[in-house]
This record gives sequence, C-alpha cells and structure tokens, in this order.
Amino acid sequence: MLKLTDVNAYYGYVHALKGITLSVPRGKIVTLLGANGAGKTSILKAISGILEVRDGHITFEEAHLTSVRPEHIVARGIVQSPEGRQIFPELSVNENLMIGAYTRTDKKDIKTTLEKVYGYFPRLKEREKQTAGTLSGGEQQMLAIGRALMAKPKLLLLDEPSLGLAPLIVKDIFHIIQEINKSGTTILLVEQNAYQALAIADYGYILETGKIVHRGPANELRNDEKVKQAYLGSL
Amino acid sequence: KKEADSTNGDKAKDNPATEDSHSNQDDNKDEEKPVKVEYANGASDSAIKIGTVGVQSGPLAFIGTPYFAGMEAYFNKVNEEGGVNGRKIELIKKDDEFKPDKSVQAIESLVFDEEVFAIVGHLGTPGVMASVDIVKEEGIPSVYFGSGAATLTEAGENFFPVQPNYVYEGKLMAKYAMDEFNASKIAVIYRNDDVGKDGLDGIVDGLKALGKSDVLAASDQLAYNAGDTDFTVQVQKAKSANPDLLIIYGLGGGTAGILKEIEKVGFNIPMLTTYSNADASFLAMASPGAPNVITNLHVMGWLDVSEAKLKPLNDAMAKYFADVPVNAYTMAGWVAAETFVAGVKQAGDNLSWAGYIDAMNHLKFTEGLAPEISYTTGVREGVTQMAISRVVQQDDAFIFELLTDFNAF
Amino acid sequence: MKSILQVDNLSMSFGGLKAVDRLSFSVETGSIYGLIGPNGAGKTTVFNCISRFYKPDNGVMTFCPDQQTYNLMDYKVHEVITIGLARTFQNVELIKTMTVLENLMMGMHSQLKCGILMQGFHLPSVWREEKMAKKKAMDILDFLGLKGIEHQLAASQPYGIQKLIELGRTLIANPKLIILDEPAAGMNGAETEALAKLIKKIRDQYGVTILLVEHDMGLVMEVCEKICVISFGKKIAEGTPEAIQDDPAVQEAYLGKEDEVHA
Amino acid sequence: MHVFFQNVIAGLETGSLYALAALGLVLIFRTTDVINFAQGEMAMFSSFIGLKLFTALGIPYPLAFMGTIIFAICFGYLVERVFIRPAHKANVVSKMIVTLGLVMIISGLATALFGIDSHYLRKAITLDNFNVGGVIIQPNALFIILITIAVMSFLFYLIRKTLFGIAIRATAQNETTAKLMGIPVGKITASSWIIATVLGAIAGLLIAPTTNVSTTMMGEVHLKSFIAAVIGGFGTFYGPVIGGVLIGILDNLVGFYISLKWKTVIVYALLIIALIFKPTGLFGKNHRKKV
Amino acid sequence: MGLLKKKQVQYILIGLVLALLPFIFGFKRATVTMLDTVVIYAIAALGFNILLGYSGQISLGHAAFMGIGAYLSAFITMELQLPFLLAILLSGVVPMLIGLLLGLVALRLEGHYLAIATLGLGVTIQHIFKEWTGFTGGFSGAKAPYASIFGYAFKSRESFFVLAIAVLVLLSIFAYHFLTSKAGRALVAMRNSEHAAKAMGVSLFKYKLIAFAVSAFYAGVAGSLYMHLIRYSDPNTWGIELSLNLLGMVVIGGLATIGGSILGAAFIVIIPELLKEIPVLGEIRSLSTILTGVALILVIRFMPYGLVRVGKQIQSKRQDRKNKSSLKQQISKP
Ligand SMILES: Nc1ncnc2c1ncn2[C@@H]1O[C@H](COP(=O)(O)OP(=O)(O)OP(=O)(O)O)[C@@H](O)[C@H]1O
Ligand SMILES: Nc1ncnc2c1ncn2[C@@H]1O[C@H](COP(=O)(O)OP(=O)(O)OP(=O)(O)O)[C@@H](O)[C@H]1O
Ligand SMILES: [Mg+2]
Ligand SMILES: [Mg+2]
Repeated sequence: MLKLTDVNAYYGYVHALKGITLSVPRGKIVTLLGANGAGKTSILKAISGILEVRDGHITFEEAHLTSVRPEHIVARGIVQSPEGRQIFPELSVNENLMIGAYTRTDKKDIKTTLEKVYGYFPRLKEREKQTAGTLSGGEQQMLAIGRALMAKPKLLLLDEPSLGLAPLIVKDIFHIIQEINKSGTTILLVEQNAYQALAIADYGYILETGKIVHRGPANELRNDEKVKQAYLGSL
Repeated sequence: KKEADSTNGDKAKDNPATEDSHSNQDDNKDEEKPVKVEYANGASDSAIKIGTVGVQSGPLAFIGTPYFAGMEAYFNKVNEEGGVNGRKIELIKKDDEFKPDKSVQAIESLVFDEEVFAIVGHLGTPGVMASVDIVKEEGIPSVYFGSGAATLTEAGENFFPVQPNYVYEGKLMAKYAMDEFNASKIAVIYRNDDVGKDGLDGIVDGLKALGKSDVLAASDQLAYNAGDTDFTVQVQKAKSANPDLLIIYGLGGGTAGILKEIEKVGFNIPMLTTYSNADASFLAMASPGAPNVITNLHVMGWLDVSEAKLKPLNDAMAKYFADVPVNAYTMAGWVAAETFVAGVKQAGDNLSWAGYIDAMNHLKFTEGLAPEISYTTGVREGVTQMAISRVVQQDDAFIFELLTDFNAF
Repeated sequence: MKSILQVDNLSMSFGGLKAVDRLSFSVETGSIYGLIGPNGAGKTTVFNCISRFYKPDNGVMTFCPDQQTYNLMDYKVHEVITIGLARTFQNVELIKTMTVLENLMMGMHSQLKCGILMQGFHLPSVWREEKMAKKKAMDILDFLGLKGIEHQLAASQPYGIQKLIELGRTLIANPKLIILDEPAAGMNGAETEALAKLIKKIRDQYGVTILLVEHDMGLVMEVCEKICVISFGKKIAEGTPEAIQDDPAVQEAYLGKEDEVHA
Repeated sequence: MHVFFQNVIAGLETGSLYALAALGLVLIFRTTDVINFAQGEMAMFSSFIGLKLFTALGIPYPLAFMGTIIFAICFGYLVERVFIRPAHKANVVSKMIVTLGLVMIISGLATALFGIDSHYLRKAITLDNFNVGGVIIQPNALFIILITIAVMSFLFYLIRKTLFGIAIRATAQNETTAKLMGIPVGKITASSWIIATVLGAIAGLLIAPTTNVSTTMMGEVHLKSFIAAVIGGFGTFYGPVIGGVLIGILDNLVGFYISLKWKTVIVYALLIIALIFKPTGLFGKNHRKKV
Repeated sequence: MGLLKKKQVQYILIGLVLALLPFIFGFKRATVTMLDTVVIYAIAALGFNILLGYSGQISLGHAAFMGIGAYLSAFITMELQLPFLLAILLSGVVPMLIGLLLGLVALRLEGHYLAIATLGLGVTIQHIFKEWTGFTGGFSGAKAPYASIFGYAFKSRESFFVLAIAVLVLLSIFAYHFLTSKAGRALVAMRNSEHAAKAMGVSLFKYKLIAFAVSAFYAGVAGSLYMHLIRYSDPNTWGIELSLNLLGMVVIGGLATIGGSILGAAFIVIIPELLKEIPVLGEIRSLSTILTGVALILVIRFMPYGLVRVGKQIQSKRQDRKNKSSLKQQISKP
C-alpha cells in the first residue's frame, strides 16, 4: 500500500534519512523501532510531506507522494498523530477533534466517529469544552490520537502514541490500535514501548542513525537476542 | 545705485560667497579683463541653474507635487519664450519627504555638489528651519519659502520670503474681523500644529493690537488635530459660544470636515478661513458635503485669483502638467518661480550673489499673481497685503468672489 | 531521616475542577521519591505548585535543604532555584536557538554574580566567571555522556537527548532537590534502563534528593525508594514500590489488575 | 444635555468606523498572527476604485458599492498570492515588514494612478437628518452602526461556529500541524485576506464621506483601529467593536469636558492604563501556555 | 594573530576603516551627511535589536526615545550651556529611565498587545513634544550647537562621522560583551521560553526592564547625535514612521545580530535615496516609494534571515547542492 524506496532527507547539514526502503502492506500493522534520533519521526514526516525528500520516492496505492502537498496527502487518506502531540492549544477539545475530520464531508459519519473517539477516551468527553492547552500531558496525548482517528484514514501514522500515558491507558491504546486495524485501517506505528509494539504488529523495522538495520516479521524480531539487547532493554 | 550692474572684482569681495573658496576661484584672472561680468555658482551666459527642495513622496506629497509643478510650469513657460536675457532656467528638484535631515542633505547637495545659483521655493517648515544656518553661512540667495514660519523674516539678507506668514495672516484676520464683520464675539477652530498655532497667535496678537482682546475668549480657541475625523466637539463648542464670526484656521481636509459638521447641525454664521484654502479644488471637495453653509465661508487671499490673472498659470499647467491639480500649492510654486525670475530680470547680467541680492533689494514686482512683492535692505516681510473673497454659488458650481481690496495690517 | 520537602494539605482547582485535593506528602533528604497516578491526576500541577508556577489555593510547602527552612510560598518562580530546588518539564523546555553548552550554562544563571555593566565592559571577573561556568557545563556533559554535541543546537537533538540536556541543566545549578516530570518519556527500554542508573548515580554522586513523576513503571519500581500514588488530586496510597504494586486501589486506578505491567 | 448626547452619538458613529477598520485587522491577525500595517492603505485603494466607478464611470452608488467589493475580493487574493504567501516561511515580524513594504507599494501606486487630490464621495444613505430633542441624528450614521454590528455578527458566526472558522484558528496556532490535519492552509489564508480586504473596502467607502477619498484618508483611522483592536482584545470580534466605539466616544467626551489639545494624550493614557489592568484587552481571555 | 580573532579588535578595526572612508574617497558633503545619519540610525537599531532580536520584546514607539534624547541634548547644550559629552550621556540615561517604565508595561503585556500599546505610547510622547513648547520649542523646533569635545567642534561632516563611528564602535563592543555573557543568555532564554527562563532563575522583571532600558539608552544616544548633526529637531521627526523604520532595519539586517542592525540601517536609509537618484525613476511619480517597498519585500523573500546572514545562507545552499550531487554519485555507483 505504502512504499518508500531509497528515501534520503536532510535537516540542513544533517543527513537524517539515508536510503530508507520499506513497505507497509494493506491492512497490516507495521512498527518502526529504534533509538533516540534514529530517524523514526523523520520517516513519518517525509511520508506526510512536511520533510522534503531529497532523493528516492514514496508511493501510496501506486501513486507518487513525493512533492505532493501535505494537505493533499491527508486528502488521500494518510493521517498522522505527530510526535509531541501538537494539539491546537487554544482550541477546545471538541474543536481539535473537528479539525481532525476536516477533509471529511459526511456530517453523520463524522458524528459516529466522534462518538467512537469519545468512547475510547471518556476523559475527553468529560473535557469537551476545555481549552486543549490546559489538558494534562496524557490527556493531550489522547486528544492527539483521537484527532487522527477522526480523519478515518486509510493509513494511520502514529508517532509514539503511548508517550506519557498511564500504564492502564497504555494497555487500552494498544487494544484500540488493534481494533482500528481490524476495522480496515492500515497502521504505521512508531513506538518506544517495543515489546508491546511488536506484540501487536505484523512486521517491524529497526532503525539506527537513519538506516534500516533489521527488518522482519514482528514475532521474529521479538525473539531476536541481538535486537533485544540493543533496543528493548530488560525492564 | 545702478552701478550694481557693472560689478567688478572688488565688488565681488562683498559677496558673502567669496569666503567660499570654490565659488570665486578665478578672481584674479577676471580682474585682468576689464568689464567682464562676475558670475556666481550656477549662472552662465546661457543658463541659470537653481535648486528646490520639497516633499514629493509620502503622506504630504499632496502639497509638494502641485507646488513643484506650479514652479516648473512657470520655468518651462519662461524657457520656451527664450529664457531670461537668453538664459534658460534649469531647475534641480530634491525630495526631502518633509524630513529635516533629508532636507539638510538636499540643500547640501544643491549648494555644494550641484553648485546652484539660488534655492527657490524651499518647501516645508522643518526642512527650512534645519537648513537655515547652512544657507545663511554660504550666503546663497534663497527665494520664497513654502513655509509660514514667522522667524524667516529675520533669517538674513540672502533670504527672501514671499508667502505671508501665518502669524501675519492671523493678524490680518483679526483686522478684517473688526472691519468687515464687525465681530463682537469670535470663535476660532484651529489646526493644532505649526500652521494653526501660528495663525491663532496672529489672531490673538492682532486683536490685542486693535484693543479688542475681549472678543476672543480663551475657551473659544478650539484645537483640532491633523487627521481628526470627528469635529462634533469643536462645532458644538463653537456653537454654544454663540459668536458672530467663526474663524477656521485649518487645511483642506480638516476644514472640509468641519464644514460638514456645521452643515449637519445647521450653524449659520459667517466664517473666515486661511488663504491655504483659497483654491477651486478645495471648493470642489468641500462644497458637496456642505452645500448650504459653504456660502457663509470667506477666505483670505494674498493672490489675485481673477480669471484673467490665473490664465497664464492655467494655460501652462494644462500644457505641462495636465494631471496635476491647480490649487493653492500650485499657485504658490508659480509665485515662487515668478519672484525668482523677477529678481533675475532686475539683476540683468550681474549674476553674482551680491548682485542678485542687491537687485532683489530694489524689487517691486507687481505683474504676478501676488499684488506686490518688494524688498528693501533689511526688510524681508514678503507679501503683506491680503483681501477677502466670499464663496458664492454660480449655477451649479461654487466660486470665490472678491469682496474687499488688498489691505495690509 | 529529616525530610527535605514537606507538602501539607495542598489544594488547587481550575474552575470547578479540583486538580489537587488536600494532598500531603514528604520527601526524605537524599531519597528518590516517586509521584505517580493516572493521567490528569494532578501530578504536574503539584510540581507546578512546588516550583511556584502556580499559586495553590491552599496548603503549606516547606523546603528544608541543609539546616535552613524555607516556606516555598515566600519565593517567586525564579528564586526557587537559588534556594536549591530545580526542575525539568513534562514537555521539554530547552532554549531552542541556543547550543547545548549554552543551555547548560543557563542553569548557572543565578550563580553568576557579575552585574550588567561589568558584563558590558567585559571585566576580568566576568570572563573568569564565564570560564568557570563553561568548565562546569563541560563536566556535566561529560558526566551525562553527552560530550561532543556541546556546540550543536539544542533543538536539533533527538527527544531523548533533549531530556538529558534538561536534566543536566538542573544539575549544574547545584540543587538540593531536583524534580523531574516524566524523565523517561520517549525513551526506549534500553535507554530507560540507562536512565535509571543515571538517576541513582546523580543522587549518589551529587548528593541531591530526587522527586519524580513517571509512567514507566519499570523505572519507577527500579529507582524509587518511596512512592506516592494520587488519583483525582487525592493520595490513594503511599509506600515502598512493592507495597504499591500490590495495593488493589492502585491496581484499579492506575496499573490495571489482571496481568503484569510489562510482558 | 443634548450636547452630551450629540457627542456620544457622533462618537458612536466614528467609533463604528474605527471598529469596521479594526475587524479586518483582527481577522488577519487571527489567521496569521500578523499585524497588517497595510490594512488602511488597502482600504484606501479600494475606496478610490469605488470613487472612480461612481464618479468617472457614473455607475449608480449601490452598484458602485458592489463593484468595489468585487474589486476588493480580487485585490485581497492578489495581495495574498503575490506578497504574503511567498513569505509564509518567514517569522511573524518579517511578515509585518512585508506589510510595511505593501504600504509603500500601494500608496505609491495610488499616487501614481489616482493623483494626490482629495475627492468628495457621497454618503451611503442620503436621507434627511432627524432631530430627536435637539440631538441631530444622521440616517447614514445609523447605517454605519448597523453595518458594523452585522459584520461583527457575521465574523463571530464564521469564526466560532463554522469549520472554516476553526480551521482559521488552527492555522494561526500551528501551521505545520494544520497541514498535517489536511487543512489547505494556503486557501484558508487567502480567504481571510480576501474577507479582510472586503471589510477594509466597506470601511473605506463608509469613511470616505467623512475623510474624503485621498491617499491619506485612512491614516488616523488606521491608527485608531489598531488601538481599538488591542483595547477590545484580539480574541473576540465584539471586543474590537466595543474598543472602537469606546475610543470614538471617549475622544469626544474628553475633548468636550477636559481638553481638546490633550485629548489624544488623555485617551491613549487611559487606554494604556486599561491594558495594564487587562493585558489581553477588555474582553480578551488570557491563554497562558501550560507547563 | 590571536588578537585579530577578538571581536572588540575587529570592531575597532572595521570602525577605523569606515571612519577613514570619507577622507580617502572625498565623498560629497551631502553623501557624508547621509552616512552620518546611517551611523546614527545604526546605533538606535542596535539598541532596538537587543530588545526585539535578543529579548523578543517589541516596541513600536522607539522613535520617542530618540526624540527625548534629541530634545534633551538640545536643552542641555543650548539652555543650560553644558558640555556636549554630558548632554549625550544624559540623553542616554533619561530615556533609559523612561524605558524602565515601558519595561514595567511589558511585564504585563505580550506580543501584539505590547506592540500596539507601545505604538500608542509613542504617539502620546510625540504629542507631548508638540505641546510642551517650553522644552521642545513645539513646532518651531529646537536648535542645538555643533557637537564639541574639549573645545574641538565637530563642524565638518567628516569629523562628525568619526565621532559617530566611535560611538557606534563603543556601543557595539558593549553590546557584544553584554550579549555573549549571562545577561545575553538570559534575554535569549526569555525570548524562547519564559517558563524555562524563570525555572533557571531568570527574573523576567529584571531582564525585561534591562532590555527596555538598554535599548532606550541606545536610542537616546542616537537622538542626541542626530540633534548635533542636523542641529534642529521638530516633533514630527519622532513619529510612527521612524519607529517602524527601526523595526524594518533590524529585520532586514538580521534579527539578533549586531552587524545586522548596521546593515539594516544602511539599507533603509540609502536604498530610497539611490532609487531617487536613478534619473528615470525620479521623474515618474512615487516610483521610488514603490520600489523601496518592493526591495523590502524582496529582501524578506530571498533573505529571510537578514542581509547579514546572506553568506551563511548561500553556504548552506551550496552545501545542499553538494549533498545532492554526492548522493547522485553514490546512487549511480552500484
Ligand atoms: N528540526 C531539526 N533540525 C535539525 N536536525 C534535526 C531536526 N529534527 C531532527 N533532527 C535530527 O534528525 C535525526 C533523526 O531525528 P528523528 O526525530 O527522526 O529521530 P527519532 O528516531 O524520531 O527520535 P526520537 O526517538 O527521539 O523521537 C536526529 O539526529 C536529529 O538530531
Ligand atoms: N490551567 C488549567 N485549566 C483547567 N484545567 C487544568 C489546568 N491545568 C490542569 N488542568 C486539569 O487538571 C488536571 C490535572 O492536570 P495535571 O497536568 O496536573 O495532570 P498530571 O497528573 O500531570 O497528568 P499526566 O500524567 O497526564 O501528565 C487535568 O485534568 C487537567 O486537565
Ligand atoms: Mg521521534
Ligand atoms: Mg503531567
């Protein structure tokens, strides 16, 4: 469904992505793992069109994405919940969610999704009118995920969705991801919580300083001793 | 006193400009040749180079543009007719954006780099004030100021102000208020800046000189700020003072706004305003908003704006600057040019600075738009005679009709 | 042992919402103390009260480093660091346009004593001070294992490194108590392990007390000697990691009941 | 007493004009965080178009009014495309400098095209004044006040209640994320520039009978509209309107009862003091970033 | 050689070279006067850059501080007959004190609220210049003598240029040291994140006041120099237009750089004059205004980080291209 071929990207002098090739098959969950600064976020940024791809190309459903504008990429069905939440601090919770559904037109359908999101995160429903900037860290994270869900995307990009969430909710999050996936959404998941990510993913890639160093079915990676030692930790 | 025409080397020493080494470098050579005319900077057998400075860009360009056009139109006309004594007039124009520092630079550039013969029609009080010292030090003739600053009458022998200053006009207004309007109570709405404040000072001074200080109470001196759009307070206050004459000492836009407000509240008394508003384009702008009360309006005038007198100006403007309005500023520029040229004619071939200044000291110019322009040694009053016109309706249009003779205070 | 921080009856509400509700706890000098609880429980709010960003509605907060006793309410935000209390932020707050080194030197701000004019004229005392600050910053970078990136922009560092820089910035200020808001967020398992070691090392080597908020139970259980659990602004449990882990109330509100936290 | 009311009514009218001018300013600020210094100049340019349509081409006033609005739509779009969008990566202060450059370009163009004269333009409503117990009320003034309220309500609805409005606010807060959510940031910005330009044109046409149409017609109004926006607060649309009206009325009352010479100083001083007590304007909410 | 690496030595050398230019090239007098004003505005812009570029606080009323400096200098030298050196010092100090007041306002107001409030304040002070005729001479303006130090009067434009450059170099060195030590870091921290700054012990109260005070000092000194160059001051000079020009100078030149302030001042003063000098343009009405506007916009468009950073910008562009070509090679190899 999504293919990256030999993608290179820079931040000024920093060569952040060095020839990334990966693919996300339709209907699957694919996870990207790697240390801090490995380039996971940069891959998502490149897919969404906010990081310029200098070389190589990205295709989505056989169509080129490189040099398509970010808002058109969303319109094609790729949405992300960005790193660092990036909610709109001065909008209310509800308005933030409505923005998530910006590209959709069917009012009734939007309403159903909204109910669903509120179902996943009852806390958001409680705080419907609260200014998003005053939410607690975890609440903002829920909002960021919920906002992405509102778009009802074909491909959902999640950048560290469990960041700052309490253990109880983390568990929920992974359930929710699976549930969304079952309802037909393909998912590209970036996570630090590697065990859990690999537990729900079909396929995994491991990055190191801008390059893919391991790839394989999730359960294989999970049991790979080298991978375990270097990235998963023992805690 | 006609020796002035045959200036020799010695005479040129009296020229203040001699101190300035570059203007008379070839003194000695000239002395050898007997009756050779000593030219100052910028003057030659075939041309006279002069400079002017004024605002050409920014919010005040509406003053400088027609002003320069009026001046240039006159010079174009003169040049087309063969120049003055065969000398073409070259005008170098500088934009100072109405800023003193740029004005100083412009004057320096004219005096030291272009080495012009004279400054003509330097426009704008701040620029004039900032460069007065330089001009005085150099001794270069400076004819006509687009400024009503009263201090210029005492600036020095090489300065020739023409336009009546606002204080003087104010005094004359006071006199007319007594003589023509028999006013027993006056209210003044004035623009709160150099123009209006000087005008108000003049009115107060004039009334005092006439022993009539009591007709204008301090509380009836009503300021408005340049750019104001709401004149309710001023008009309400003026109305409640119940005067028999209202003097509006303001420029076009503000005056028009005040007239509209007066029209709105139906405040029907005679009004007198400054010569700055004595032009047709002011009427065109102000009359549609105040068609009823505008016929109560009288303007001061220092120029003879009868059709016959204006014809050369109108013709020249139509010919050279068809898209620039003919208004009080155009006329001012025109008069500046007229006055300078009158001085050149008077000086004949004696185009040293001393020669020109001396000629100006004997000037009595009456053919121009202004009734009479004359100077004598030590006297730099400029025009001192003004008349009142009244706005009257003629068919669908409003025009000025001369009401009095030209009088001095 | 004497407690370095004593919070009594702290309350803070936003509109109708009670974010912190009559909360009391105390942190022993030299310990590593954990504050945990569900999202929106009020942990960050407590930190903001302690570091004086918020003015609590009610309550007393006493800070007792060494022999002195300070009532925190008497101090303004920027003064708190001068009495030995430094913090990090939940959403990293580094100075983006500064280099890593300069960011660390910011932590020295209140220790540098030269006046404005002295700085403008660059008197010798100024450059001595600056040199000293630079050296200290380099030492800390070394300690954190960050040497080599000192002249890079802080903003271009990956999230995890930024968290470390922020930690370094508190360390350089010679604090007696550091409060850390989710230091492990955004780190992977291996990095979290390293962080756990680092936190202990900081406590031991620098002799500071550490109060932290964290959702990564691995880290919390590993480093904290005592833990306070809050929910809806109220304390629901306090004790050793083991006790907390087994507390049914905590399991229900926070950890989840059925299985272990991690696989 | 009727003098008092006369002053208040006039203040209300002038204040509404400030408010109208301020609303366009606030809209652009809300979308792009930029103070548009060229708002006044753009209004001036549109007014000249209105004037030309009405006087030179002899088109009936209501049609000329409509024509001006159509021009403003194109004008706003053009300005956004040619000047604002290319600078979208620059920081906010730089964008403000772009609008300063625009001031020069537009005023220069206006001078070149329309000359430096002032021109009379008729009022929108030319019915006779009525006299209520000595207080003279112009139907045109009522019209201005009504239009102001209508525009304000329209903007309020647009920004608060429509998805477009939410998108405008989202764009202002974080452009990159807005794009990530599929908001066509370019279109949103262009639309708000268009709306703001139209508002400017309306303000210009309504102010013209008071200030006359000239290259400098908006100078003071523009300044006051800034102050009105700030006093009322950028956060709402009724704030700037009340701010504008407040300035209009205060100006007259201070002028009448205290001092004409010092009224500017007094009014500004009062307003700055008010700001010190209400730092985000009288009706602004204080959104502080949570730590 | 190490000496040359020191910023203060570089500033002094550059200053020396600049100060000699008029003597070497024998510029026309009007040109030197213009350069004098460039230096004066550069001083004001430098102060303004400390405020806007470093501390992130905005003021749209800064011309008023220049005005206060100018009038004060006139008053001290003309009315009180005190020496120029004292005048220029006091012309810095008094605006500085008033700047403190503005700093207090800034403590309460943020962003555009501060911008417009200071705009209002600027208008107010300008209005006071108009009305307080006893001090300012009102619309007739104030006059001042030539600057003179220990009996030497800076009458010629060239000598004044030396004086102005000396002041500029002095203030640049001060600014450089000030900005590269603790205070500078505190200002930048405050601009980036008030929260972080506070948590690190930066008193916003203190540093906002400092930022306003220092920038007002620079503005006042610039005003004083203006007064002794032009020797005339009228209230209209110190209005919004000048304040906005200062803003333009620091943005065009480069925010948060010392050199940028100077380049920006040169740009804003010289470009319009150059455009006016092009004979064809000067004749077409207001074309120079239009082109100045276009120039402003083009600079922002193509040099978003200011004139002073153009070098770096080109360098990184080149680097970009290099990256690309080396990549191509890499890719084409296997
Ligand atoms: N805005 C930026 N400017 C310069 N360099 C950047 C920028 N953003 C990221 N980088 C660099 O690009 C590289 C990849 O960063 P990226 O954010 O993609 O990593 P990541 O794998 O998502 O890390 P993390 O786990 O910390 O989120 C890092 O070396 C980082 O320093
Ligand atoms: N300024 C505010 N206005 C309104 N509500 C607020 C404000 N600040 C915090 N809250 C609310 O108070 C509650 C406590 O917030 P706090 O940030 O302290 O939670 P937390 O325990 O740190 O949660 P997390 O683990 O998710 O960071 C939250 O529900 C939040 O929405
Ligand atoms: Mg990342
Ligand atoms: Mg928190």
